[in-house]
Amino acid sequence: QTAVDVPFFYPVNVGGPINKLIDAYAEDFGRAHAGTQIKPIYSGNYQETLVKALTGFKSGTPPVTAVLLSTDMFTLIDEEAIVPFDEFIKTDEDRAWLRSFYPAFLKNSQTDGKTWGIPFQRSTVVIYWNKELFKEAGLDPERGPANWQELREYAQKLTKKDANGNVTTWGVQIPSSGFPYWLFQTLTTPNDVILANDKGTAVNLDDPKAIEALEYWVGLAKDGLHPAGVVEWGTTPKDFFEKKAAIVVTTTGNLTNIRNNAGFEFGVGPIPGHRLKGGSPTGGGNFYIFKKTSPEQQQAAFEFIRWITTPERAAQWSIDTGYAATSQAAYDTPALKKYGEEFPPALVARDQLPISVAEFSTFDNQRVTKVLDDALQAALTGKKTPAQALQDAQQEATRLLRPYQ
Amino acid sequence: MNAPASRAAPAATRPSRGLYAPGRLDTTAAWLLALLWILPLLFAVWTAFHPPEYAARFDWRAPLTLQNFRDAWQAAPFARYFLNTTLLVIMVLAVQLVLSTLAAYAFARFAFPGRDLAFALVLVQLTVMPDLLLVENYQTITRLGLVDSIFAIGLPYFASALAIFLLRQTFMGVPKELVDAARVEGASALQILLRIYVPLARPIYVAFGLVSVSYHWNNFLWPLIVTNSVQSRTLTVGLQVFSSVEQGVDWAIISAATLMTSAPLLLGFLLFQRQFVQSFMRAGIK
Amino acid sequence: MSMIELRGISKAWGDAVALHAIDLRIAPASFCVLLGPSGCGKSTTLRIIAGLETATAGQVLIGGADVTHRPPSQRGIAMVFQNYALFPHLSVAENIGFGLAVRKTPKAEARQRVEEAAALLGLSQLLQRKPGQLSGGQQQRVALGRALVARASVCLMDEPLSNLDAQLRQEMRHELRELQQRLGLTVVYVTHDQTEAMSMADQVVLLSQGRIEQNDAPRRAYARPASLFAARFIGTPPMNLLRLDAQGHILGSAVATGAPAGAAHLGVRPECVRLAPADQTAALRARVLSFEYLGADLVLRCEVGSEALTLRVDGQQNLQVGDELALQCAAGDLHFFDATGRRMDTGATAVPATDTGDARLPANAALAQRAAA
Amino acid sequence: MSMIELRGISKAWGDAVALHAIDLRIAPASFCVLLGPSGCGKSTTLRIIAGLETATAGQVLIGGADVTHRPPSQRGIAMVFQNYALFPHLSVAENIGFGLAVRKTPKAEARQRVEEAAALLGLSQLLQRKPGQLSGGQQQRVALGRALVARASVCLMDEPLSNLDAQLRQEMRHELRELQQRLGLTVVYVTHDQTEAMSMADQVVLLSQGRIEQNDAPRRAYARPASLFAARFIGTPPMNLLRLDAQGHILGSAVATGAPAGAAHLGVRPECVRLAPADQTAALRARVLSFEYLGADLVLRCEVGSEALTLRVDGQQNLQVGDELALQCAAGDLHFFDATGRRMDTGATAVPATDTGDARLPANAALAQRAAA
Amino acid sequence: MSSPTPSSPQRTLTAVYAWLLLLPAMLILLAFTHLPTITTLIDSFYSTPKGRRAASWVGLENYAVMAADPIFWKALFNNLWYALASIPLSIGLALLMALWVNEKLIGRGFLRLAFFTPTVLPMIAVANIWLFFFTPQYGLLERLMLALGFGSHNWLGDPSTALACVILVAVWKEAGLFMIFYLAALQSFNPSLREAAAIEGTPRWTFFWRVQWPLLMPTTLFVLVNSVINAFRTVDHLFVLTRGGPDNASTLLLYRLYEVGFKYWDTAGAAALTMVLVVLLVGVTLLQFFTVDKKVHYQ
Ligand SMILES: Nc1ncnc2c1ncn2[C@@H]1O[C@H](COP(=O)(O)OP(=O)(O)OP(=O)(O)O)[C@@H](O)[C@H]1O
Ligand SMILES: Nc1ncnc2c1ncn2[C@@H]1O[C@H](COP(=O)(O)OP(=O)(O)OP(=O)(O)O)[C@@H](O)[C@H]1O
Ligand SMILES: [Mg+2]
Ligand SMILES: [Mg+2]
Repeated sequence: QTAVDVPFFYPVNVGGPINKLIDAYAEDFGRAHAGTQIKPIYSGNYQETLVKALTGFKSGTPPVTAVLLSTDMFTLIDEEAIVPFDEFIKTDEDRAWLRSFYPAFLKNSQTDGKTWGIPFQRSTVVIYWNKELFKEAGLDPERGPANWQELREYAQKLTKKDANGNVTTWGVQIPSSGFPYWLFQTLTTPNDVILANDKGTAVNLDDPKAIEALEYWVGLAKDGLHPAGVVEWGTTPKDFFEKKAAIVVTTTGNLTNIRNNAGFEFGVGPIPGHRLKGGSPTGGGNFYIFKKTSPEQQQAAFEFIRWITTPERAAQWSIDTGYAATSQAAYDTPALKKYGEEFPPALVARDQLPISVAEFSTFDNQRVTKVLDDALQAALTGKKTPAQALQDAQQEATRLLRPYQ
Repeated sequence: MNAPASRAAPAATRPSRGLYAPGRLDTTAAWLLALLWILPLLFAVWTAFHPPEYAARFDWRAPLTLQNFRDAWQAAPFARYFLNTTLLVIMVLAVQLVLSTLAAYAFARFAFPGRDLAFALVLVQLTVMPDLLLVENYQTITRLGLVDSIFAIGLPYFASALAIFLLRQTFMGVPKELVDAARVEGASALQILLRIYVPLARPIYVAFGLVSVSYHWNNFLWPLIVTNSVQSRTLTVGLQVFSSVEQGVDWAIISAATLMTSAPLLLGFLLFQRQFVQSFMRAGIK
Repeated sequence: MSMIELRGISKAWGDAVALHAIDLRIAPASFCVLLGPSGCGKSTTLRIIAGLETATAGQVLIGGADVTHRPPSQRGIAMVFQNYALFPHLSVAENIGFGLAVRKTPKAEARQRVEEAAALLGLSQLLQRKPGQLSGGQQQRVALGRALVARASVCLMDEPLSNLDAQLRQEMRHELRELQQRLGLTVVYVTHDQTEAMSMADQVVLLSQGRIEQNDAPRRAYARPASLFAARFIGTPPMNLLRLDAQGHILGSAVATGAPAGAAHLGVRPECVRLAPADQTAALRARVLSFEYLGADLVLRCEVGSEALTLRVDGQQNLQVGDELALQCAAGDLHFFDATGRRMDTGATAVPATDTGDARLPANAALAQRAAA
Repeated sequence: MSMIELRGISKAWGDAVALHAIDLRIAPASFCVLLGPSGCGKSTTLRIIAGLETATAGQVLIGGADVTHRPPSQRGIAMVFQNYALFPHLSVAENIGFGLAVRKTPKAEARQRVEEAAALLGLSQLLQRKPGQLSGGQQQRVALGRALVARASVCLMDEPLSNLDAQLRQEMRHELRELQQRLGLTVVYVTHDQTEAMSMADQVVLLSQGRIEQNDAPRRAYARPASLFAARFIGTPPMNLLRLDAQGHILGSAVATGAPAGAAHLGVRPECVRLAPADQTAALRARVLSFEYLGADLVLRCEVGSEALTLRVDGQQNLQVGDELALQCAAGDLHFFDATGRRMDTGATAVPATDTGDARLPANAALAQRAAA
Repeated sequence: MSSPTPSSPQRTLTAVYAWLLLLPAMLILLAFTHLPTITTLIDSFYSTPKGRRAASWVGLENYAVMAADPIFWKALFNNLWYALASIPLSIGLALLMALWVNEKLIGRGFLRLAFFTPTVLPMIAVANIWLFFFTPQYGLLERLMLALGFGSHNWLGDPSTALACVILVAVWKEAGLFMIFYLAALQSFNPSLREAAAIEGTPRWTFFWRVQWPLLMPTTLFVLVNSVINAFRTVDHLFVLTRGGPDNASTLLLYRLYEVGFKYWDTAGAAALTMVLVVLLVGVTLLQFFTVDKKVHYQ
């Protein structure tokens, strides 16, 4: 039997230790499956990994499998770069395995009745708050804001100014650089509006509820409770550590970082609700299997993916990295249960998952996303009113999506 | 450039002090600007040697630590990346110098049909840099079956229009008599190149080397795309590990990593500062 | 047999003709100087001999062999360039040994030959220096060393001294000439400095506009300039050339010169015009216009008729501008040229064709005697 | 009153002393040449006068005013640099007018002054050229023009002719000197070429190792060298310096010289040694070692005792190496120096301190007469 | 150049020899510059191939789409602003630095190092450090502004300042390299020129303006060409600092090209953009050579 090599593009994204974990998995798998060799290739962040994978694909040398953003699904389908998993899912066991993932995560992995990606390193957005500042402001440090109303009130109490009227601590901070659409979804989801259809062919950006959500966000900044302009994603945790922001909205992926570096007690809670009780977009990466590779390789990749997403491994992965586990079964493993008891914030993601939605994603994804991002930034920087911005974006996005309808 | 002809006036070595001597204002302004200029470096040094919580707080009593360097070092196989980068830089520079020398020599010394057209084609690369043609070049590299090798990172840069241009200028400035003298002595065309042109253009080689090394030491996108494995990754690609999207920026580690990766170049410049300046000086890029 | 022979060598760059069918023979172990003003074709001639330029027409023979189509390195020549063309990046030893290294002479032998040449030229102490650290004279000797070490019997030199200052130039003239004689070299030497030509040459080839104007031993060239051009070019201060009127008088004066019919110019060298003893009545009278003190000599510019006359007198003379002088001159020192500038030979001014004559003292004051007051 | 005066000017760079307390006065409208070998401090002195260097000690006075602490631009001087320091990007007119433009002279006036200067220097045709398109001599004149147009009465020149070829150098000497006299400039001129010094200077200041060796009119410097150094430095070919034994005989011979007690060297200029008439029995006998033909002159190197003697004779002499010559020399032409190299004055050799004496013809053959066979 | 005018067979030989010398470099250039450029040009007339949909001839449609795209125009104008601001700034500063470190200033070695350092630091890492500088409230720039009594400002998050910040980083990065070129030129000047000017009483500024500056023209041309190219090439810092935002306020052509090519996978659109960049750069360079070059050569 000839050995099967499975090049595996993996976005190193959370720093060094993770590639050691991945290497270990690859090795373990190789030991258990003689003749198959998983070759992890660390290829920068998500965007760079996609560039590498697609450039490779176009030149005839794609990876066999890769972890790429769940939102890249439509792009990859459009490029005809990936094969659906349905071909490999033959047994009932396989079907049960597929059903075990949280539906919120699968929303970004399935379209047109086919499964194109398998959730792996997934996250959602949560809020973090500084308990010390809560105490100083006379708020209950153990309870985060539950809805928009409370968020605004809390923020008012938490915002501090110096003698000159310069703000020294913002009440709340929602970053808006890089991928503002994702954080925007933390406002639209509780407001009961879904921005894109399942097929990825239509968007709903100018929905009054979406406009309302944006108005709320812009209003926070206008009222001096939230920094003006575009807020940098990369510095948001630091802003939190430096007590420049009392409440920050960011990914569960930041949990470990904040736990290690915050010099104070902090709370983690679900996204505040409005029309609905709450709700957040999911995010993060899925496994994909690429075309232009041999059937043996694809089969081997599939087995690897099945193997690595078993509840035990998913649980350990979640503990090691801070990512959300992808199935209820994983949260039910003793290891993760115990971890959840020791460190309850780790469970916030799980609790929020049932009401979570897919990350905004369409065909011609990046271009449509950029239209939305630009609109959001235009509104946040005061160049357009929220309504105007979103209406323009709706128009432009619709135009872009026309070929896919 | 034409060192032999420079019967430099004795006054050339004499600093005319007192004339337009920089005043106190100049000195102050120059120092202010210089401080401003290395502020990022100073900041990097500060954060690299202190625990992360002091990244934004400047407190003289902050404890010193090497932990950031340790963390940075462990975040990626930097030893290997150093090796790769060094190999890459040396290889690219070496090949660039050889190819550019040959080409510049052909341009400077021979009259042949198509010379001007060929030279114009070379100059095109001055403006149309390989960075613009990433996709096409990646396809070429794939077709050649070279993906994921240090060689592939360097290949598109092996012919440098800048080097050819500079060397051609220098070669044309070499006094004709030197070449005649060598011919009378029986030197062949290749010997003339190696024994006369090349040594005389040394300052240009050094100057170009500086530009090339700092460019390839820091080049990012292309190495990222053509490399897959630790065996061929370069330092900047390794550095990318730290600009995480998921987590915020950890300045302490990034600073440590920045210092670590640019230390060889900085040290090099510090040690050879005088030579560099003098080389450029004699290179007289004008 | 001649060591170097040029047969009908012409050279043109497009329309610009640099050399017009030059014929030249240079004897073995002789010192031949190509002399002439800037742009007359000296360097071109030399470079054609060296093989650095290809002649448009004609043949070059060296040592009897036709080398017209051989590259420079196969002509058995060595060359010293105007600004020495030392390789600035190589040490003195490496410069001298360059040709040996290029020709892959065994290391030990090359070292020995370099050291010999250095010793000969007094450069032994400087072998490790770079040209930039040498004085002009030392550089010159290195260039010479590079030529010598090749052991070529023909050495070509293109204005090798022109970059040196006066004092050094004088020293180097001696050294060069002595070396050439000691080693029995055939030297072809380009210069536009007639002093150099006079003091070093066995044979002076005076070029003008790509043609040979005169080709003679230095003394003969000095004593019998073949043309106005040669007369003007050789000698410092240059020969006085006084225009004559139809009667053979110096223009604007009544001074008769004994000129043959058709003479247009009278030439007389400054050092041949002497102050006549105060009592001599037949002396030529001239007024001092200006003078230049040169230590040993005083160069006077006087006026005779409408012509200027330069003469050289003892440096310790005390004279004022405006002084009236009485001058005299030997008949043998007068030269006449026709309207085309060609020399006219009169029986009286014939000098021996060879230079073996006895010391000749000026006997009669020809000019003064003929002068009609 | 002197135009320029240096009082106890010293200059040291760290430990290296370039000038040792120089005192110097230069008369208005005179041409002063600073002469000396390389590194003796000429340029340093000039640059201190210009204000381009600051003296370590001492005062500089120009036109009677103490300018020691004034910047160059306020000293009322102009300067011509060795390599001309022309601005390569400016035309000739702009180069000449540079200072005027800087000083905001009205355009019309500036133009006029530039044109005047150009006319004076024969540059009118070249005003629009760039320095790179000019010959060396023309560049030199532009540099001069730039100095002249400033109408400074003091003009400093640092080896302005050293980059020119011999012929051009000679022409420029004339031009410079004439211009200086016409405009009544005070010129301080640095050179290491004694011919230049002799031919141009009113006053020659001979420097050696940062000290003034001799400060005299050129004729006096030539006729009465103050030291061995001065004797060696001034004159081409240089003065013969023959060592004397304790008895005053030329070393290795029995030739008596009439030297005063304590004399260590006898100096005699080559042009002062003459061939004695063949019948003169008392002549000094010497053997010809070598000779150099210079057209007008022949320079002979002869042997007397263990000393070499150079002499200059008529160029048309025909002599062979090895010939025995009879020589003679006037007593007034002999110079004696003591063991420290200082000149020794004997009554016999005293010459008038001023140069107003009559033309002096050699009367007696001093050396030959005293020679004991 | 100095070779003798060769006869015909010799001439052929020379040509073969010369082309052999050129060959390796020309092959690389052809393979990685010229052929890709031509392919790009051809691609720009075809639609983007997607999966089964092969590329089809669309003529100038890609260009039309590009021209209709407001972000393209935004990027173009941003880039022009970027060039207009960064080129004079970096050249001016480089010149100033060179003039300073050409003199005997106290601590000249340190000054040279300080000015040169940014050139060798990897942009990808150093951009993060700059991010810290611009961070509102506790970033260094902010502290400075607060210390001086100004209010806090979101430098990178405000469309009116984002581009300026990006320009600042670019200037910081490249001024040091240009300084070296200027320094080299200044040091090769004949010191007598300065003395000659001093004797005329030339004020320092006049000396610079009338003498040094004109003599530096060739260097300036060289630096200018380089900085123009850099103005269209340096985008590394955008990836970290602003990603072209907010709302495209700081996007540049090459960054836009990257977006279109590697985010949208619209290779045809990217090809059209590439051609625009190529034409722009070649045009600007030629223009410079033809206009400035004439004034530059004084010899
Ligand atoms: N490569 C060339 N192309 C065209 N003309 C040339 C070339 N080389 C020399 N000439 C011309 O040929 C003539 C002779 O030049 P050559 O160099 O032999 O003069 P020269 O006697 O050596 O003068 P100089 O004393 O100035 O060196 C000149 O008129 C010169 O302009
Ligand atoms: N800047 C300096 N630093 C140290 N020593 C110097 C400096 N400038 C000149 N000197 C020394 O001062 C002495 C006199 O120098 P100066 O330039 O005046 O000589 P010079 O007579 O002009 O020589 P030359 O004929 O070679 O120009 C020399 O020994 C020289 O080495
Ligand atoms: Mg010549
Ligand atoms: Mg000097």
